[in-house]
Amino acid sequence: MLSIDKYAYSNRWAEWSPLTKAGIWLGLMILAFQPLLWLKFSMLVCVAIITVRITQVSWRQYVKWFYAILPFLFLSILGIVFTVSQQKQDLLIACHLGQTYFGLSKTMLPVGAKIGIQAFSAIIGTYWFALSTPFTQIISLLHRLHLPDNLIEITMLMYRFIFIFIESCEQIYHAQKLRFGYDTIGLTLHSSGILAQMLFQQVIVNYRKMELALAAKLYDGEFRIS
Amino acid sequence: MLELKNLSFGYEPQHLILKNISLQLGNNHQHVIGLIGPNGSGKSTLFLNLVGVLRPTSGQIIVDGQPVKYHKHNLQALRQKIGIVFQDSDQQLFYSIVQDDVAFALNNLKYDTTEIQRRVQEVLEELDIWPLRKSPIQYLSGGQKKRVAIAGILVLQSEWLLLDEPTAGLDPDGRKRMAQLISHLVARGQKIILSSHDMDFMYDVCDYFYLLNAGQIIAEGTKKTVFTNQQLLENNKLEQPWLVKLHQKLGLPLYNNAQELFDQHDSM
Amino acid sequence: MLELKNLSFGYEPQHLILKNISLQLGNNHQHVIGLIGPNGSGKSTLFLNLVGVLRPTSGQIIVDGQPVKYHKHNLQALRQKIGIVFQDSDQQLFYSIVQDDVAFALNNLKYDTTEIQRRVQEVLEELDIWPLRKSPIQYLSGGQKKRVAIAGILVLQSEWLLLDEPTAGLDPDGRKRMAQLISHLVARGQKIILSSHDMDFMYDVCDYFYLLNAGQIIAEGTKKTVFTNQQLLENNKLEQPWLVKLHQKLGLPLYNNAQELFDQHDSM
Amino acid sequence: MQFKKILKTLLAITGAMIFFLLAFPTRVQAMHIMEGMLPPSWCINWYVISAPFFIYGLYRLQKIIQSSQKNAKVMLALCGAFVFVLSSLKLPSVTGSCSHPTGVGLGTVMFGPGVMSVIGVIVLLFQALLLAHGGLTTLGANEFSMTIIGPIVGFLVYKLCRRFKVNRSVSIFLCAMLADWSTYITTAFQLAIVFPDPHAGVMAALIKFLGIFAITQIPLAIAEGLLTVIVYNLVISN
Repeated sequence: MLSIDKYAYSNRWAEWSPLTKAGIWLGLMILAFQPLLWLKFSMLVCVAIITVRITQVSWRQYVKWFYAILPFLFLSILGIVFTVSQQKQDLLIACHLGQTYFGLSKTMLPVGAKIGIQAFSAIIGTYWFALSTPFTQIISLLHRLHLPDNLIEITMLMYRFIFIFIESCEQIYHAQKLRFGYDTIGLTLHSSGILAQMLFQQVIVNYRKMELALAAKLYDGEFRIS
Repeated sequence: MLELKNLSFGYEPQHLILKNISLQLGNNHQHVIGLIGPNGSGKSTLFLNLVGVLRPTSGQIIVDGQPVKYHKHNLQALRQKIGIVFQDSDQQLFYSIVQDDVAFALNNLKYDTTEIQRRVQEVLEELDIWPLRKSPIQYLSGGQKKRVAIAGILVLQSEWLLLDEPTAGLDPDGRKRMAQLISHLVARGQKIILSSHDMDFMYDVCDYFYLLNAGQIIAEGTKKTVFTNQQLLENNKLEQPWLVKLHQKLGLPLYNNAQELFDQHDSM
Repeated sequence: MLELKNLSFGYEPQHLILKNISLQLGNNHQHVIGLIGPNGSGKSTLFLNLVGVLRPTSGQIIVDGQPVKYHKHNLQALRQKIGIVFQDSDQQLFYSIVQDDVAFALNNLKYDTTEIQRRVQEVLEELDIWPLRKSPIQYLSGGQKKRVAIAGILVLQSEWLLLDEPTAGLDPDGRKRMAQLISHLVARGQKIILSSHDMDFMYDVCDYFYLLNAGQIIAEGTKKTVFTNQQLLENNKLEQPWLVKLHQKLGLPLYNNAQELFDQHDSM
Repeated sequence: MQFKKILKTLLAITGAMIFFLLAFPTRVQAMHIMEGMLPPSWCINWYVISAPFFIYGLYRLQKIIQSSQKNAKVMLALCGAFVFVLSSLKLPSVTGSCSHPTGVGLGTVMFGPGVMSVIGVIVLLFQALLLAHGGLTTLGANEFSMTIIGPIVGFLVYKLCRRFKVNRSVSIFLCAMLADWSTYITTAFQLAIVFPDPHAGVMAALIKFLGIFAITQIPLAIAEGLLTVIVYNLVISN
């Protein structure tokens, strides 16, 4: 499920210093936000190619990661360019309702396009960062940013525990599905409720077992992070 | 009959977990089919492909001559034909009371109440857990939970039953009772596919074997063919059951199970 | 030396899980002590009492002549003397990278960095997982996680090591490697207490046994005394290891482990 | 029994909404503002606006860790991991495609809004880096909508409902649903301020974005509300 995490550990730049990578990410963001369209565009293409090369992810899988966010991007841009006007000449593809016209705003279309390209290049930059930086390096980055220890410790533990929960989540989900628990919308809601409740029980079960392990490892209230 | 034709599967196409697997399950002489292989060899992935949770990257699964289709309706039919019980009972028991949980699948299929009650009673009696029907699941032992999980699938009366590591976490008594349960189910016509790391258990219980390693079927055959090949087992990080070791190293006859060996000796 | 004197334990005083247990662990001839008993007999509860996580309802635990006290300071000392590895690896690994997790206990004791590094390297090499030191834990196999969990306790260099079901979920190869690891640790002086449902494994590995059922010590003794008593084992829902069965039913000599039997035969 | 009636009505409404949505070919998702959508100045603004709440959350966290036993960190991290997994759960076919509950409602009921603002930020960080949802530059904006406004609204609604002696299940339903929904209303606001309509200004833009986000999220918010009630009742009954 968390395939990005796997690539982050196995890519060719995994060993690079996290500070360097954070610096490059910042640079990429600046490139994405600067005004020159051609520069955004060439950065987008270069970084995408680099990402695929260093992670050796298939292009198909790489494109798949965009599926989830494309509708949102599309809707947002639609929200930017769609408008109402009294004058037909302001609009592209205008249709009228009484005296007002609906359609795509001529002045906003370039803005929408610019935002689209900008968002795309920024996303590609962040994907590069996510795909090339193991999460343990992110933790050490947070440490260097001098964020509070409690926050970093909880982040680190959460990262470890997520994998435990995802595994049981998948197992429960499969078992429910194979017993027809997701066949209708009503059943889906009901089964999801049971799934969430069972996961919540695991919070308690895991906690009890971890308490014992912490005692055995002489835990004194602090998870040291180097 | 279940048939896999050149089945390959991988979450990403360049990393296949199952590689070009072809096999036929359910020929006449096969009642309990054993799937053996070291950790990470792809046994569970193969099971998930068989019940349609995972969709093969290439190749086909053919059930009774019909290729499996991945539409909702076809999958429903497939899952009534092939039931699966996973290793961890705790992740497949959804209600707090035994009989509610066993009825889950039938309720979802909208069977009528009397039929559900009838089937639940039948299965609970068959699995010897009728007295537990109103017990809270959290207080059951590992072996009892396992039985409830199996009951939850058996109510579907599916032709095939897949059991993933049925003896994991059981004590010697639970293990013995599991072997008895499997023979009982087979005797009344249930077809079973098993996977387990417990070679002695597998040797006792199964009558046909597939050896899986690194996503490929390395060998198949009766218990005698597969388990007498020591080199094969060692290469695949498996062990010989002790009955086979006795046969090969001490020159005893090859018995089908421990009972046979000791009966033989008692009668002498 | 560990001694339990009339130890009883129950979460509620009227429902005792351990009942008046007295035993001495660590006499000269005992290196690997096996604790056997059916599910729910109290093995894990006994372990938790031994490491001071649970406090006896009555009775005492005596370590090297000193009764255990339940102050923070004394408990810390106790847990440096007796390390415990639980059955589920996932719930005892807190860091994402192997070497960080193994160093955890030493960090808690505020050892200095070079000493920590030295000990971590030593233990990882001993357990044969040095190449994994920088691997993320979530992608390790069950057997590898188990080793990391053991390493996390071994760094404490405690005199005693308690292992709860060390072979649970391992494949035959993992099981074999676990047996080798235990003999290796014993050879270098580690005292170990084991609990497991795998009678063949226990018979192979342990040299002294306690049989626990319903919270009481039913029997104790060397492998020969405990395991040749078939009636005793059956009454307590346990099974005889196959080496013992061969001895009793087929009249073979009683070998200490499978290797011995087959070596004997090869040399004949 | 009255509650069951309400539940049935709600299910009917959900059904109607789903039908309505299926008529449109949009995929509805739990939506965060994506990387690159907001200009740098607004990214910083939202970080600054969210900061006091985050710091207050840290202060609450500190209190909890100090006051209860030393294992509180592990408990908080377990709960956080639970919220993350819940928020990455796909609820297939609730809206004809996939949706993700935010888990905010449940988190709020569990910890109160203070701690939720910290846990929420970590969840957002994980979503950005492990799931490729949301973004790092927009983390401040998403934090504001998802882990500040959402929980505060949810918390107030819950308190208000309890004050007026509303049935507990209904209170939880409203809490979770409105926590979810207000998150997306806030998102609409955040986009409207940055991208005003060329002809009618910010207000018109707000109406547009509300139309897009707030309305499409209604069924998801209702589903999340129902889910939270189911979970809550299951937890209570055990």
